[in-house]
Amino acid sequence: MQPKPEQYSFDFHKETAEIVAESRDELNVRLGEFAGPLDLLLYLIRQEQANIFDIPIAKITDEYLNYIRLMKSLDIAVAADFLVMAAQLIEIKSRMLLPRDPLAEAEEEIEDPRKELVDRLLEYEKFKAAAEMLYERTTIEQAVFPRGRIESDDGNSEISATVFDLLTVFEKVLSRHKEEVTMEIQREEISLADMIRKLKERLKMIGEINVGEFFSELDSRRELVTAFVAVLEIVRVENVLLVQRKTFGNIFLKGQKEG
Amino acid sequence: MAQSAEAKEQRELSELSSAVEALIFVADEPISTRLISEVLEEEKELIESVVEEIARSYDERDSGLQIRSVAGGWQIATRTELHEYIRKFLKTRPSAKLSLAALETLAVIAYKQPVTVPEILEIRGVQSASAIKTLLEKRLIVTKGHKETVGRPMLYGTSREFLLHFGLKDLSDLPSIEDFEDLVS
Amino acid sequence: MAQSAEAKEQRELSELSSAVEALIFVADEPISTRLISEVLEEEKELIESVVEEIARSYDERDSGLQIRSVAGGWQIATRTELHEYIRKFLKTRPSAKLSLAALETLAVIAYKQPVTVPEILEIRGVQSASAIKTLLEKRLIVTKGHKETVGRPMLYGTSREFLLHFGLKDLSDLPSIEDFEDLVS
Repeated sequence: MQPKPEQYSFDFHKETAEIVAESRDELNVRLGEFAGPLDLLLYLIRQEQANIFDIPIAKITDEYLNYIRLMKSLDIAVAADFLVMAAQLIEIKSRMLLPRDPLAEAEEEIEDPRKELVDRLLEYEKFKAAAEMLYERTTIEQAVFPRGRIESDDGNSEISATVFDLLTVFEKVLSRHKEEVTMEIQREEISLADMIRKLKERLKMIGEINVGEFFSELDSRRELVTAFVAVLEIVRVENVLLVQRKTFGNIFLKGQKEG
Repeated sequence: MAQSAEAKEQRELSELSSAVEALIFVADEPISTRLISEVLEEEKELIESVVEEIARSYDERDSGLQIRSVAGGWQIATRTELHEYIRKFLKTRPSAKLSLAALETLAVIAYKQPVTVPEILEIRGVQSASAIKTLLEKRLIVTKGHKETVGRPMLYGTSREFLLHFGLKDLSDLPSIEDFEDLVS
Repeated sequence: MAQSAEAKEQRELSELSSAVEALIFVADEPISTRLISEVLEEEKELIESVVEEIARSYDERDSGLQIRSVAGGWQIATRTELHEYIRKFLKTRPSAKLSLAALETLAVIAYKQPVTVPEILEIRGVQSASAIKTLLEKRLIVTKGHKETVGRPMLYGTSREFLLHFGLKDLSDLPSIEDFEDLVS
């Protein structure tokens, strides 16, 4: 839903937006530079050179809607917040058109339907100015450099963590753990029958199997148990021998010649 | 006698000053007056005045360096006007700046902290989720517990990293938000 | 006329001196005269004399720092006679900082407490003994009695220090993954 990429540099001193652009791409970028519906509204009001305390609401609403239409025609994802503002503008506009209640006292103060919007715009504009101040501070800060590395910095490649780091690290550990568990479960699905078949196939191919090596290929305990039972089973049922050539030496499974 | 005692004091002050300068240099982050005073076992007020004296001497002798107060501590850093030479040597370019959305969100958090996501939405008029994520990842903001209202939404505030990044002594170093009113209209 | 030209030269020399000092300061390794002269586009001989002048000025003003010639380059370092203060500082350096292993272990303890070493091993999939030792030393975790199972293993949980360090009122302040759900999308 976010219409703008989060990480490009932005020049506050450049004219924020212009509808007239040479190419589609350029227009795309410029439209995307509005930080939100309030930002767009402020821009339109300034374009009209209108007084913020007396916004020509019908005209501004039309222009705002034009803008939204333009964004849509260019396949720019219009954030829901822009549409909410459009609805609010239309509502204010229609309230402005309502005739005043003739029964109401002439002096009675009727709240201007635009008041709430103006208050929001004024409040928002302060933070927009604060954002500009922060932007300027970064520019200055980027011109200041700390000292290079010195010996006592060595072995200090540690992180100063925040609570957010704590949580993200925990999530990472958990997902790593989950992966391991699923991998284990998948491997464990090998049944006794499968294990016997595997042993027999390998015997047929290579004649004898180093039992120790075969066991070491297995990762989980359950798999080991299955393999162990399979070896016993194959010796009992099939024409296969367990051979140990010397004491404490390797044990081999060896297929016997038929008959 | 009196003269020699004075001389001794003089010598001690100059040694203290050297030690303070060395500590600020060695620290890999801004070092607070309190920490310096603990290490050197001297009054905080004395340390404070010694640091200021050193900072002044840096300015007076046209040093390429400056002592500045940032994020609640003291730091030696290069002077801004030399950045081109330094960039040329380090072969670095100014790092990517924050997006407009992220800067606005950060401004709201800085001035309204601790603040929740819905409160930020209310002021900016637009969802700030991805901006908040970016700011958390860059450690410019931190969580500040939950707000005790319906849904216990997360509260956000600025971090020490924020002060470092924008070269602020502390939060009170930020201009008042009301000061921006004059710029409006 | 002559005077103004001289003044200009004077200014340039002081700017050159600032730039040289700043370059030595930001370099990770001792920086050679040749490299400085390349960056600043000045004669090596001039750079050499400027560096020597800066080094002399450090000595004269009883600075805690010195310019040293080491490994074919120039370097700013603290004065040897101050090493005791510096060692003391480095020792007291508040190590709020953690290795990734320690951070992982701390995260598991924070979210799963009270928890035993075998349980941490089960979740992390690696031994955490040295990480636990570090965390105990930094007082970020404490023992919470024994678990009443075979072998009565030690239980660990986070400390008050932990809450302070991460700016949490209490453990319920620890964010859960749900708190950040809106940010992910």
